[in-house]
Amino acid sequence: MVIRFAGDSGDGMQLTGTQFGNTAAALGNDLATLPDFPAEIRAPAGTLAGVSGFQLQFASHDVFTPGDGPDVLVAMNAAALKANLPELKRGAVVIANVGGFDETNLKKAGLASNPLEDGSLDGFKLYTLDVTRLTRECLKGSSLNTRAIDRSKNFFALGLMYWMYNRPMETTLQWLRDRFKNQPDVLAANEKVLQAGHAYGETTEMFEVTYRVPKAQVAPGTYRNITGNTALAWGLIAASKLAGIDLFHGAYPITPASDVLHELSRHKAFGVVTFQAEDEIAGVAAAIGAAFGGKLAVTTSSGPGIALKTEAIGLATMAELPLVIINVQRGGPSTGLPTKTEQADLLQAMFGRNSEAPLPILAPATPGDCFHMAIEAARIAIKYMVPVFLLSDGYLANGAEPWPVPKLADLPRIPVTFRTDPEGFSPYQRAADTLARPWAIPGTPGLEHRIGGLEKHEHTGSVSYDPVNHERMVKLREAKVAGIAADVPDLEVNGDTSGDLLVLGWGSTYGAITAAVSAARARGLKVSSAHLRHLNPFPRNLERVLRSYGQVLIPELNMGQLRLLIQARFVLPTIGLSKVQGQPLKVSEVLARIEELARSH
Amino acid sequence: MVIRFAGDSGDGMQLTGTQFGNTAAALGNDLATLPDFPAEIRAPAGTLAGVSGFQLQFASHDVFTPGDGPDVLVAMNAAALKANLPELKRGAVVIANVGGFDETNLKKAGLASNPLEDGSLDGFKLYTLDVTRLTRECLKGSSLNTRAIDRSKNFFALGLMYWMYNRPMETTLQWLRDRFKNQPDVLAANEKVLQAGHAYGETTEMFEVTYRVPKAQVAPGTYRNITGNTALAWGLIAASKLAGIDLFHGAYPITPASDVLHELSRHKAFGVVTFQAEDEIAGVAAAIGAAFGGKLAVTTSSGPGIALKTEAIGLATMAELPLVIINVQRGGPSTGLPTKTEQADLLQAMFGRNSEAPLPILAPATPGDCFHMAIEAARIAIKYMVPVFLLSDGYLANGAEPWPVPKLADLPRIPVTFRTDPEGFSPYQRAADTLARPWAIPGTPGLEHRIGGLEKHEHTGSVSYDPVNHERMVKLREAKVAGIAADVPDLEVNGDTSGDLLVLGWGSTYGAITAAVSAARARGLKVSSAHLRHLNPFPRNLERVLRSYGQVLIPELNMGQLRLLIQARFVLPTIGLSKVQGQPLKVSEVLARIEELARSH
Amino acid sequence: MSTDGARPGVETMGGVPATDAPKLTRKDFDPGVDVRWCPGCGDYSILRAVQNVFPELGIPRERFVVVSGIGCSSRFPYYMNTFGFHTIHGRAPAVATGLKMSRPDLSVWVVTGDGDALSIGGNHLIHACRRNVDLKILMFNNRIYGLTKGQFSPTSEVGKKTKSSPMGSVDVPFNPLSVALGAEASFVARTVDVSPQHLQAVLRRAAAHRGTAFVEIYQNCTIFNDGAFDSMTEKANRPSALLDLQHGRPMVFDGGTKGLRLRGLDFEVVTLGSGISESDLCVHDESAESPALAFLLSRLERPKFPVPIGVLRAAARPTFEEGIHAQIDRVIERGAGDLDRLLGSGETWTVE
Amino acid sequence: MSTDGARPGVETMGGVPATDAPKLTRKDFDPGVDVRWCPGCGDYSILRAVQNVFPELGIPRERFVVVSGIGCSSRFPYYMNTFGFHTIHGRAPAVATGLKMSRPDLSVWVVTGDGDALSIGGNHLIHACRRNVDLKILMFNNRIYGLTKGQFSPTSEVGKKTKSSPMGSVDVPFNPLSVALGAEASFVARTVDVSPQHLQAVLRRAAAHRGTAFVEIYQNCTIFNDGAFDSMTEKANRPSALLDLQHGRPMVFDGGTKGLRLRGLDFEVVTLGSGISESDLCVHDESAESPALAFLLSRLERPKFPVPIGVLRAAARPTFEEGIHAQIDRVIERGAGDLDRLLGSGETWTVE
Ligand SMILES: Cc1ncc(C[n+]2csc(CCOP(=O)(O)OP(=O)(O)O)c2C)c(N)n1
Ligand SMILES: Cc1ncc(C[n+]2csc(CCOP(=O)(O)OP(=O)(O)O)c2C)c(N)n1
Ligand code: SF4
Ligand code: SF4
Ligand SMILES: [Mg+2]
Ligand SMILES: [Mg+2]
Repeated sequence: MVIRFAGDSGDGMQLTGTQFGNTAAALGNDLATLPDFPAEIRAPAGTLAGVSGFQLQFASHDVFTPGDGPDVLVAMNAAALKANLPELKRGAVVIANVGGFDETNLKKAGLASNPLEDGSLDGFKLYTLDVTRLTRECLKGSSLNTRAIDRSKNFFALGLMYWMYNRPMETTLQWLRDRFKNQPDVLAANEKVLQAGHAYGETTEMFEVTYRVPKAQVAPGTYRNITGNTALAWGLIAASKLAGIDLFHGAYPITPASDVLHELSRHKAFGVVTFQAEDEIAGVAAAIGAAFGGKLAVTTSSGPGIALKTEAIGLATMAELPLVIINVQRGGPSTGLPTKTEQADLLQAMFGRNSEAPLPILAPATPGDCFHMAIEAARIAIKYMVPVFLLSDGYLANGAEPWPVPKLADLPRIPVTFRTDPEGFSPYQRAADTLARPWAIPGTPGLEHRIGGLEKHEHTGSVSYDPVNHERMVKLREAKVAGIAADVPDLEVNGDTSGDLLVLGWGSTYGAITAAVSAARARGLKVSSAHLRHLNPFPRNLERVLRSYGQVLIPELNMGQLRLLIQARFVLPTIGLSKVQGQPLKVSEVLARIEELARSH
Repeated sequence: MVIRFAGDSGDGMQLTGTQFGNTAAALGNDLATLPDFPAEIRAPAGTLAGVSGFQLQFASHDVFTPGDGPDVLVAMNAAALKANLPELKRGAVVIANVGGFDETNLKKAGLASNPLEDGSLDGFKLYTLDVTRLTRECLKGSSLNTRAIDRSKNFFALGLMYWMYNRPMETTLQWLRDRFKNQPDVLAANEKVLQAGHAYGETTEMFEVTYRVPKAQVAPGTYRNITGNTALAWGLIAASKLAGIDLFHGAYPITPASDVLHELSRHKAFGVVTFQAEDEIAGVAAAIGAAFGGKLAVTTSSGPGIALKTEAIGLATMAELPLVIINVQRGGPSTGLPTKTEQADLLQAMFGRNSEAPLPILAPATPGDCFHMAIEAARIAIKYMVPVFLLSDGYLANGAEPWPVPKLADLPRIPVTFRTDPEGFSPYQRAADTLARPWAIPGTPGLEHRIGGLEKHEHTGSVSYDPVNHERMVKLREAKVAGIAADVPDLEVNGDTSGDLLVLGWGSTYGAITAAVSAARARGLKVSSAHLRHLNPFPRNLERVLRSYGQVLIPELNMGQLRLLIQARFVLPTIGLSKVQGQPLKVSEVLARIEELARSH
Repeated sequence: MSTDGARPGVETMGGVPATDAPKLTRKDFDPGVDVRWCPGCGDYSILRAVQNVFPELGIPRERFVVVSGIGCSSRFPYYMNTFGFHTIHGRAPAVATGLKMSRPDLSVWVVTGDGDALSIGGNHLIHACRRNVDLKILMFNNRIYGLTKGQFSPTSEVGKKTKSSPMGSVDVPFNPLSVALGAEASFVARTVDVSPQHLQAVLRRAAAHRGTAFVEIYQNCTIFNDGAFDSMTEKANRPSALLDLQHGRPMVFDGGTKGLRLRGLDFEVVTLGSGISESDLCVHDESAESPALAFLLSRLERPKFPVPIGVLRAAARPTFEEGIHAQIDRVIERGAGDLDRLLGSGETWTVE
Repeated sequence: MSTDGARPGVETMGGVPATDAPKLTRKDFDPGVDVRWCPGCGDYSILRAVQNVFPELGIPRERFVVVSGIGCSSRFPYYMNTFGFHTIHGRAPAVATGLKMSRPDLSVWVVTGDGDALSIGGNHLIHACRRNVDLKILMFNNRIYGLTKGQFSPTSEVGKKTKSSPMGSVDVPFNPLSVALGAEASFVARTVDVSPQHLQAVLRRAAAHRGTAFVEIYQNCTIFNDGAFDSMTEKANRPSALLDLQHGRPMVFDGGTKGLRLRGLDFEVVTLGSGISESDLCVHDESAESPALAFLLSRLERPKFPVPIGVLRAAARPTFEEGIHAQIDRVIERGAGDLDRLLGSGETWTVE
């Protein structure tokens, strides 16, 4: 069941959606959510640019995505309806607030006639009610002014949806009581409106159906909703705990990565040092300084900011210092579509530095996975003394999913050894297994040494212009990164381990791909899927997996970047499915392509 | 015939080599030269770090490289001998200045015993003479002080080599007269020493052989020696003339690209504006501003500086402005080996920007080719309204070759059309053939418009967050670059158009590959070679060429970057030959690999 | 059309040739698109002021270029019916430098925010100032990052609580005018969004200056830093809180009842009357060769002092692009470049 | 070993805890490698001075870190037997900021050139100054790009002929001390390579300061800008060309025969005797809250004035890292973070 709340930026749609999601989750449904808000801070009210939406899918079975198009659309005004109409499933339910469809609203939305009346909604199930007026009436005599009253109309819609889906209102009522404990008027008003919405559903005979979505089969345990950016921040804090060293975060604000900085800066209790630098270069440079000093050093940004960091990342590669670089990818190129999602920085992460500067690349698959991949990135960075790229994106960053809350005790420690023994110390003498050089931090007597960006002698680390040494160092740096493959879990296949088609993905397309493949398998197609969380080096079994299927389809939110790497590496033809619209991948898009391939087979 | 002059940085080896080359060239030999000097400004005299060398190959047939190892080494001191010994061909002639092999010299060179005496040179043909003493004697009574006298000892060596190779001294004498016209003492001294060196060869009976290298079969015309960096600068000036618009050059000094800035700043007579910016970002940003203003805009740098420019290059991609970006590649990663050569920034040029930001990439094959490729880069940038990457490297930059001097009249014009008609103007309306948007420069009445880094509407160019428009624009930008293939000459094959092996190269490895393939063909192997000067898009016939051979070998001064692109694009297995030593490729290295492949075939 | 500045002869506005083309009006500079700032944002009044001043300058519309970086403020070019370039974060002064160097005939305006100009773009700003490129740099100072939703900026006060500084920021802010003066700026001024008359007067002065004109504009961000300047810019506070500098005039404020006197290198606030007259006050000299007075003025802060607005410094100095083009012109006068001559220069040889 | 600054109790040098470990000597700081600067380069004497001063500071050798950018000067760390980081061009202050923020127990020195610090690295420099990170920034000013073989730098004089400015550069140079002062620097000093005593004294003062200490060192580049400072630093010229500032003392030079007097905001050179005594002279106050005096001093140039050397400004201000760690300490005092509590905070639900 996919519901989308849509209204003006000021209409509180994000809040409404979040509340509905929390209630569904608390009842044991599986769910996924997707907020979608305008690029402008305050876009003009009532216009298309100002439309804010929140979509969620919840079900009694595994939910992998927030859903392709809504089954139910709640449209608070004309612009919200217009903006969302193209996405609506045929036959979907539209609940429209007629109070948002007056002359002015229509004009602001650029509509010549009223879609509620002109037949635009033929083929959909339309319910109209005047939420604005109903809310005002409900609060007649309240001490609040009209603006404040109007602001609570989203709770009317929420109450109505709770009725429709047989959800209890306790979670939201409790939230209201916490939130407005110092504003009794507002609390009372919102409670009243919420209940009025519910009652409206119950008493009018307008709606023929209500829905019952039973609990999902989820593993027992404690759950919470978490967004990707929060999960990244918490994962970094966890990694710092697990490694027993403090976290240093150097960053410059940029959408959609800023929230990682915001979240981390709230957690000084964990000894986290956040540094809002003067620019991205200073952010990564400071992190490199902190890494030299023995801290868990992290820098976060998005496309344009990552571009600025590339010279310094090269330094970290040469200095062989542990560093976690997080790119919360957004639409590009250049400033592009700052608030939209995309997966188009993979090749930048691989190759966006001068000369041969390989480094490990990881990508989380879901919002909750961001937590674990942040820890994994830190683990690899420290164990191998290497900068590590972690590629999230705008969809993971702001999307949420129910997430089994892990316990610190269950998470694996990250061993950290600072070199202390001056005997036989040499800054570039490598461990035999990992090829990591020692982490020899300032303050350690007898380990005084110099590092830098010039090529170094293989063992001593002193500057060397020797041709053969240079080639050895280039190969050593490559071998070190390649060797991490032995420390990376094998790629798991969802479905049979051989067949007609493998759908290979990475990053935030996990949900859409998994759901589509499950659906295709249910229809009898010999399709499996696999999802890469380690993009460099690839898991060791990747080639074997790829060669076990007749064809390989690689859906990506770019023009075929993983595809390029796979074809180059394995000299193996693949089929691409590129979507570059600033929007997440849809289940139906993947499914359609799978079926098409099956037919032409 | 390969000669290497080697001595201390202060010994004037660069000058000596250049003079010998000019003389050989003037006599109609084909030749190629390679200077090699220390990274330090003034490395300590007499040490290995201070060795400066100049190698040249000249012959009566086509010369493609400065040669793998010298046939004749002139070593002015112990360090110079030690540094060059590993490169020497078996049986080569060594002419050593014993004056540079005293105790102090040996110690500074880190030699325990004297290689002239300890058997180190068994297997070589050693001639010793005390150039230092001979020079001093020759100038006894001169008004110059000892330091100045010692400084002219390179002319003694040069005179000797002129005798040995039967070269007339007129070119050098003329040069001396020009150079020292205001220092008659120095002129007289140098002339005298040069002639003394020549006489020494003639009168002593030390040398059994002299050599005669007849004229090469070169096309008639006027020739000069030219280095890659000078050729780049002159090519840019020529492009500005051919386009009829002024040149704007924004750059920040960096080895080995600075000389392009230096050369351009000398040519204000052509209306060239050079801007030594505060950093590389300002350099490229200013060039973008100049491109917006209607100038032929260029920025030049090397690896670390290019890394800093990537965000701004993304802006140029989005703004669709003509811009030539020249990367004179050097050894990396990070600061790396600043004075050494490498070809490892190809993938950075391809992918080193956030999101999908394709742009054309060109690479000159020889120093002289830098001139023509600079014009080609400007042509494509202007015709397609696109930033263009041109990849030179340290070897091309400082290496020289005889170059047929072109005439302006023979060079193709570059048509420039500034939009002037406001009727129906829209900044992103594309030409049907090139997909180029109009160049509508400030100052043109009625064309006022805004551009920027946010995604734009397909036609109007105004900001658009529309998902489908975004995908269209991503594809349009890609199609525009891909479409340039139709405007790129087909790849030419050196040798038969099919066979067992194709050796595919790009950039400065041209000489080594061509010479090796010619040699292999002379030995009866079915080998051909082809050299890419357009790396994105590839020439249209590339795939057909590749598939016409049993195997494809791709030698590169990197870990296999072109190889990666070829394999990804054509899903075609290739064989790599990687050399990452900060040194140019050798003919023998390519030949050895060709023969190995032939044997295992 | 020609891309060369028709330098000689024509009357100029700043470094740009003016014309006697038909008079333009405010409407000519309004592209008629939706303006997307928040309701009540101070950027609106600055937009209006610029649209009012441009038509007065005698420069044809097509010779104006507005270049910006990234930020709420940097959306400005979209709302001006001139040539415009919304570049990347912090780089507008560099893009504008290249444009002005190659096109001295254009009137180039840079619009930037406190983060864009002083955080990521600090280096380009100070280099533009020292070079004295003929750019008009309008820095909208709202002491916050607006576009990225409210982090502290390099002009935010110590202790500022934002999403990225929940316990208050520790960073000591820049004084933007001190930064510009320390970087050899030839023109430095300050004005406020809420005073259209003053704003327009300062814009006119910036336009008339030859060289980099750095203008700090206090700008209210209603969403993330509302009221940041109220203590100075609210109508009732202005007389006592702002001191409007006038060249050659004693520094008086609060309706002429108070003034600034110099004691050594320190200013002090004095009340006029009771033995103190205007002749005791410090007299403003915006064109002093030394930036000392301007620097001292830039340090004055509330509540101890009134905050000076108006032109702190306007010193004559050759512009960068003049210097560049003078060299080129000098060489070309001796003979324009001949490509064939260049290619054939030095040692050549001929093979027959 | 612990990575936390042992802040309380211990006597400190600047912000760094000092010890009574065995006395170190100059030799302890010499790594015994070949030094690769050109013969006669001014960098040698600066190296010697630093190697002389470090052992005096009472800081154990392993707590020193020398961080540099790229340039001849930036090779410095290789020649110091301490921890060292030769980073990338212009970014040393940023790398050092991260290091010092996370390791307040270290004594962090930045070595940089005029190009490294003021051209590509200008932004990081000014932000370090305003934040007052406890870094000792030694800028070797040779008014040229040495390593890249002699282009003009942002401190080269107008008209400088170099490979990239064959007709003379057009750029107006920065005054490095003015830049630092305009950027709120709490410590600003100048010294010269050829005067080891003065150099060492200034280094000691920089070491003792808490916060960003910006030190400009005139440094002769024998190859590309030989003699740039001879008019000031040649032995014979020093008395009349340099004014050695002393806190609380009148500004005298030329063997005590001349001095500086303030007239309004302008300095003037006066000859002592004949009615003018030391009491008429300006008295140096390096610790004034206002940077005004230091700024005025930074403007003094040859030939009209002697060039001031010594400490222009040394004002007390909390350091950035103190502020950052005070917040963390304050929170941790109320209870260290509990990860399980964090992960389980807010709304959760349990599936049985
Ligand atoms: C390279 C890069 N880094 C970061 C950002 C994100 N960003 C956009 S605007 C901005 C700051 C805006 O603040 P300010 O310049 O004060 O402008 P305002 O919005 O307040 O007018 C930031 C950090 C970006 N777009 N590009
Ligand atoms: C990103 C980058 N740009 C440019 C360079 C080239 N480069 C190295 S040092 C330098 C300037 C050196 O001048 P300065 O800082 O004054 O140091 P000096 O050599 O004079 O001591 C330049 C331009 C580089 N290494 N990296
Ligand atoms: S966020 Fe602030 S600065 Fe930005 S438009 Fe809104 S009010 Fe203006
Ligand atoms: S080039 Fe100049 S600064 Fe560099 S080492 Fe030589 S003398 Fe010193
Ligand atoms: Mg701001
Ligand atoms: Mg320098």
